Amino acid sequence: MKNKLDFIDIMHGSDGHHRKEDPNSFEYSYQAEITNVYSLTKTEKLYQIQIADPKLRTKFTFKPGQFVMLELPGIGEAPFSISSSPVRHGDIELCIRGAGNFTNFLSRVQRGTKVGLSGPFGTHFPVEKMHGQDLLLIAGGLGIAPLRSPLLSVLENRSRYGRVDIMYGAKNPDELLFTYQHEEWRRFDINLDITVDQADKQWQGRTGLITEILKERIQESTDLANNTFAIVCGPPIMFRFVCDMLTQAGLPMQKMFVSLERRMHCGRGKCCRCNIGSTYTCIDGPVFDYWSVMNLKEAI
Amino acid sequence: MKLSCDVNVKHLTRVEGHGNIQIKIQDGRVKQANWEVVETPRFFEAMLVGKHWENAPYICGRICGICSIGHTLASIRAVENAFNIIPSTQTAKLRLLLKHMETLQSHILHLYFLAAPDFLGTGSVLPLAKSNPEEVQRALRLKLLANDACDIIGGRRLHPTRTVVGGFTMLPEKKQLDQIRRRLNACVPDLLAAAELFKTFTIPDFSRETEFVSLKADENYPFIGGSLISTDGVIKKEADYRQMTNEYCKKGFTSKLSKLSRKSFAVGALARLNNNFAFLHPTAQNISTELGLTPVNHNPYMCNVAQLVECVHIVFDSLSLIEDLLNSPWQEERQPVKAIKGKGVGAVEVPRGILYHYYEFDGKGKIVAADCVIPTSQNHANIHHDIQALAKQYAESGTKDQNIELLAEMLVRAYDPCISCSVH
Amino acid sequence: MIFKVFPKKKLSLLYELLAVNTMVGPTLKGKDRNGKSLYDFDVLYTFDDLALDYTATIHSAKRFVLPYHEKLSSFDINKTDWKKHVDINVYKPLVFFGMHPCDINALNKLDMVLAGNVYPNPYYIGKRKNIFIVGLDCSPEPQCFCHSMGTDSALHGFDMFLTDLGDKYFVEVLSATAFDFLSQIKSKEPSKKDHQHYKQVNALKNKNFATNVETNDLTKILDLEFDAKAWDQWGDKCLSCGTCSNVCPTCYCYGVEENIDLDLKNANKIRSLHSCNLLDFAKVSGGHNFRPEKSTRLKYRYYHKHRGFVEAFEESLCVGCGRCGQACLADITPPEVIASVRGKE
Amino acid sequence: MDQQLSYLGVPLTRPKVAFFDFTSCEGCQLQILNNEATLLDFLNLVEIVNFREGMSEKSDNYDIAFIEGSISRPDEIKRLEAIRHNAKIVVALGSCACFGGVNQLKNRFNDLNWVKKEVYGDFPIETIEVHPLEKYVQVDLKIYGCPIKKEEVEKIVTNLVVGKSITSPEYPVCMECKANENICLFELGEPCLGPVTRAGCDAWCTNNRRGCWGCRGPADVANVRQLEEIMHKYGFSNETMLDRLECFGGFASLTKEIKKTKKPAAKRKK
Ligand SMILES: Cc1cc2nc3c(=O)[nH]c(=O)nc-3n(C[C@H](O)[C@H](O)[C@H](O)COP(=O)(O)OP(=O)(O)OC[C@H]3O[C@@H](n4cnc5c(N)ncnc54)[C@H](O)[C@@H]3O)c2cc1C
Ligand code: SF4
Ligand code: SF4
Ligand code: SF4
Repeated sequence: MKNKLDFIDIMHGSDGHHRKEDPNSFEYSYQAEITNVYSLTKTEKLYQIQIADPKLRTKFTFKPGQFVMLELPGIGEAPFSISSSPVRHGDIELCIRGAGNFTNFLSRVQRGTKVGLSGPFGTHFPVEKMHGQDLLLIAGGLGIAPLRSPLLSVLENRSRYGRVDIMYGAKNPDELLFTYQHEEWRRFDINLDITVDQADKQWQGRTGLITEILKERIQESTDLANNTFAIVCGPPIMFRFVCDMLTQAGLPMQKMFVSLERRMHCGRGKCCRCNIGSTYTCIDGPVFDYWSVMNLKEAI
Repeated sequence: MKLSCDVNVKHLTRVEGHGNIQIKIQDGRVKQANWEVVETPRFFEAMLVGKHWENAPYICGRICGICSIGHTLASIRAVENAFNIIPSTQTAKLRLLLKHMETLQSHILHLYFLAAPDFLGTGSVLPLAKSNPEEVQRALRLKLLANDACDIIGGRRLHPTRTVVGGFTMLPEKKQLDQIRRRLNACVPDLLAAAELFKTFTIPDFSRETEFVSLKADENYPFIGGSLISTDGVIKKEADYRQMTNEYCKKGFTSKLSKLSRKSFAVGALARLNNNFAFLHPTAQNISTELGLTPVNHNPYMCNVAQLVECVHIVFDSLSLIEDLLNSPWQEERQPVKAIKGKGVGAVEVPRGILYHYYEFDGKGKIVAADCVIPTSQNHANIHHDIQALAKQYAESGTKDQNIELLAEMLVRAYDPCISCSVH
Repeated sequence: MIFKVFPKKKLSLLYELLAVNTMVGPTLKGKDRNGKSLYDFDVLYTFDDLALDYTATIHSAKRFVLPYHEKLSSFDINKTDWKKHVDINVYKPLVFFGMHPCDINALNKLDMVLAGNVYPNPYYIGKRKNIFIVGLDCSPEPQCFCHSMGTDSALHGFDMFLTDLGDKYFVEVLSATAFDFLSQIKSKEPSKKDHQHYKQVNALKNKNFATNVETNDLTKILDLEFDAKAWDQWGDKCLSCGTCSNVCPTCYCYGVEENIDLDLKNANKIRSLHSCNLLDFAKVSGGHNFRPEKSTRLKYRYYHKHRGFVEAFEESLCVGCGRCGQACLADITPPEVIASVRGKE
Repeated sequence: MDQQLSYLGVPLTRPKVAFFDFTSCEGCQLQILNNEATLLDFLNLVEIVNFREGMSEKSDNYDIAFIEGSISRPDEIKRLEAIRHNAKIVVALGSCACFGGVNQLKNRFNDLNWVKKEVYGDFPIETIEVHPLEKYVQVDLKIYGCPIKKEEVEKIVTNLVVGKSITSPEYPVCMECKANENICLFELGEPCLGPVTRAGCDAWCTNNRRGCWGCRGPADVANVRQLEEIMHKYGFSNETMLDRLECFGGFASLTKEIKKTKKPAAKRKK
């Protein structure tokens, strides 16, 4: 029958609109495995996730600040910032807080469980653009998860940057993440300041808000306006305070970077759930410079 | 050896609603033998007062979860009778088909899930599911078919959505009806196999002279409307149902009770069959005879068998109803309703017996008074007297007290009582 | 573009030729309480099912390319290992007979997002590529404002497009397949007079638009009026029911739900269209809701359609079909909302 | 059947489940038995230890208590409290348990004696104002509907076993109704509570061209004030709207407000 229309099989036919072999194609994912799980605090765990196929693993590259979608069948799929250094390619670390269905179930699975991984998605912290400049890396709470990737990247390329200050605050000592690495980060050429809002008996370090440390740092600074970049990760009220302080101190808004969070179902600019005003967090973000954030309606 | 025992069953299981059995026998003398109904009353008849007519079928369907379709249809019929609405033949056929499917699913539920475990000596259908999965699959298949048919015709198997005064909000697609027809045809062997299973069960040997009340057959085995009849020779019009039910209250029962020519009477599958045996489909009649059930049978345990026989009848009757429906084009589904001042009664045979709804309306279509008489409430007194007779029979002949407890439970279950419905 | 004409009575022949495929088109669904005909798109079994004189349909054509619920994938689970099966749920081509320009344009807009070069959506593309569209001209209904949105005529996105010239149809032919079908019914080249007639018909249509929306500088005005009182007033009325998005031919936001079978051996993932007017649209785990008020959600719908999309694709995500306003029980219509935000009640 | 349950390698426990009923039609329990196709899988997932409507064995050792029905007599309060004491999770099953259901319609007379007399005459009968479970004990989870949807129950049970959270849709029935491409009943001249009622039933009634009566109670945003306007616009009386709003008790707090301005339910003198 001539009048029967030709069926166009986009998945298998020559009209290969859809590149099946690309794991980032819509609804596809890399097969990956949880190779290790470390408990960091009561609610956060660090997951080492490795892409199963060694070839794809080396091909998987990302920039600090980008995120992946992680999937468990029947449980869910959710976005997470990559927490490890970009040199490790498809063998990544995610620092995840048990907050809902997916994240809570994830905290119960064993090593060796298969997961679906897609990404990397989204914009990144422009660490190359920051070469030669002083850096302020500021994290509050779980904000250290997205910050750890640029942080490690900076440490690995320490000589390319000027002065580096890391400021990290948590509510109390129990909630501090990556404590086992703090000593590593506290190098002669790095200023690491850790503060908690509320100390406990064992706590020897600083107590108080992160903005107090920042105030001291700003006072030491000579030329914030021209020689400094900042990456600020944390809850909106925290980065807003920090960024406003820095702005007042003269740091241009477009030299500060933040990572925003919105509800997401696809990570690929399709589900429309992550829009801020009318900007997609998954494609146009999650990393934005502060100037753009200030110009986005309902961003904070 | 003369029997002494103390049976105290609180909240009888595998029945719908809450009832207790108490039997006390000392040295072969029955001290006490009671059926008690402790269900919480819901006051549907009061709730309706002041409500607009369209609430009646919607709210009254919620009297019972098992026979919500029957209640809805009885309620609709009462409203239609009050407003002088005569349903079209198409509507009448669809309603009967819907009614049939509800009866089928309710009977199967009762036979397999509630009654059969007793005959098999288990506490529930679960062990049967392990030992005889095909039997259970067969029951599930029949139930699923009936339930799916209810969904297709009534919109929902429980608390139907499409049934309204005047007709239906929406009609099924013909191809859906055709599917039901095919599945009904395919289920005939399942039913015959069920009959075989029931042949292996020992029906307790007990009987008591009883008056049986049901709708009276004109041309067909009756389910919706018509006159009322009893084996003691009483015949009444639908509108005079009160002369048939004579409700009264009694201590120990939150439900009302009924009586007619004697101190109690029975309604249900056995009553229908006893009154209208000649109108059953021939295959159903044969099976009935094979299973030792011919009218008038006074063994209440035979109610189980009567239900099975009705299932067979229903399947064949449904097939011919579907045939008719498929052979004529769909007409308008719903007639307009105009409320007038008046009263109406709707009598419908639901799985457990004859059900009456009665409403009185003011000129604006508001309900002034309502009355619902439920089959199980008509049966309660009879159950009570059956238990007394049973206790007496076994007290004298002597049996173990577990036996008598089981026999009493089985007796109550044979009526397939819907207790929550009887206390509405 | 190639133009053809054929006599009206040949339409059923064209339909029959196409009907070896699954046919979809406008059909009569019943009458409303005032006796007005209600139409919707549905599968057609005979030519008589087709209601070509249809006014607007209640729902748009989007479900044929973007179903309300769609299974994205299923999983076989075996302890810590599992297998994922992806099925884009399209197996055969479909003929859509009688689509108005607004709906064709709506598909073109959906193409921009769903078939665009960032992560194209194969579920959509598979269906979209397998629809043969016969477009059909229309006459404006009171609620239509497609003229304002520039979507009253379709330039691409269909196979052939029919314009009613009284006793014949004037056809725009866009695909070779359409050309082949037309040659089977022996269509002719249009004459000068046909051209003339065609232009008249279109001119007449243009005159008949009763509703207009001023789109000049709308993106900027929306930003300027971000805090306008009007949003609260409309928000007060909104039922947060999502009806507007469901009937909208271009709303495509969705949510995903994962389900596990009772036997714990299989699972699946269902995508369901959502609406930005629903309460949980921007809720994240932990309970924070980025848009808890009715007014901010409603505002966002307009922002996405009339500002964000324009910014990204230089045209609005609204085709002016008027369906959302018709379907909204709270009588919230885009022309009124936009006028009030502009400050002209 | 008895082997250890697990999902994705995570060991799960089969919860011990009990079903109880209070003042109700027992239809919601029946819906569980109505799971013909999946009943056996369901039974593999949980261990049913108490189900009076379906089995004789009973035990007071259970994790999850599914409770149907509302509370309408003092002895029910005691029984309910005992169940709460035994159970780790109390699930209110259906509109009666969640809101009082149709049973609460008798409350609208504010006169229990009249109500008793209307049905039982002078025969003594015990009853109190009808209330949902929540009035007396803490309820951990609500499954809405009159009747409940079996698919919903299955999903909830699976989620409970796996440890996923259980949420009902926050949006109203219209969302599901429109996704099913129904013609709006208001257009057809029928009143409907779809715009304010919590979804999750997949528009069960409106799919069948029957207006929604609000059995699942109010959606998280229930714009009842706007509903009033809609009802008036389409020519329906306040009474028609109230009949529906008050039918299952879910809108009790809202109807009270609307009623304040209107006269109370008519009673008949006996
Ligand atoms: C770009 C980005 C990076 C993130 N990085 C991290 C990280 O490094 N570590 C971490 O612990 N968390 C991170 N989150 C938050 C994390 O995605 C949520 O905690 C997670 O989605 C919760 O999923 P759930 O299924 O456990 O919760 P549920 O509440 O059950 O959520 C159900 C679904 O809603 C969506 N959702 C809910 N909350 C969020 C949210 N906050 N963000 C996005 N989608 C959401 C998801 O699709 C999720 O599957 C990030 C979020 C974004 C957007
Ligand atoms: S705008 Fe109208 S249709 Fe849309 S969500 Fe609000 S009330 Fe519903
Ligand atoms: S029929 Fe009811 S639920 Fe459906 S759209 Fe209309 S109002 Fe909403
Ligand atoms: S449509 Fe309304 S009344 Fe019907 S089941 Fe759903 S919530 Fe209940």
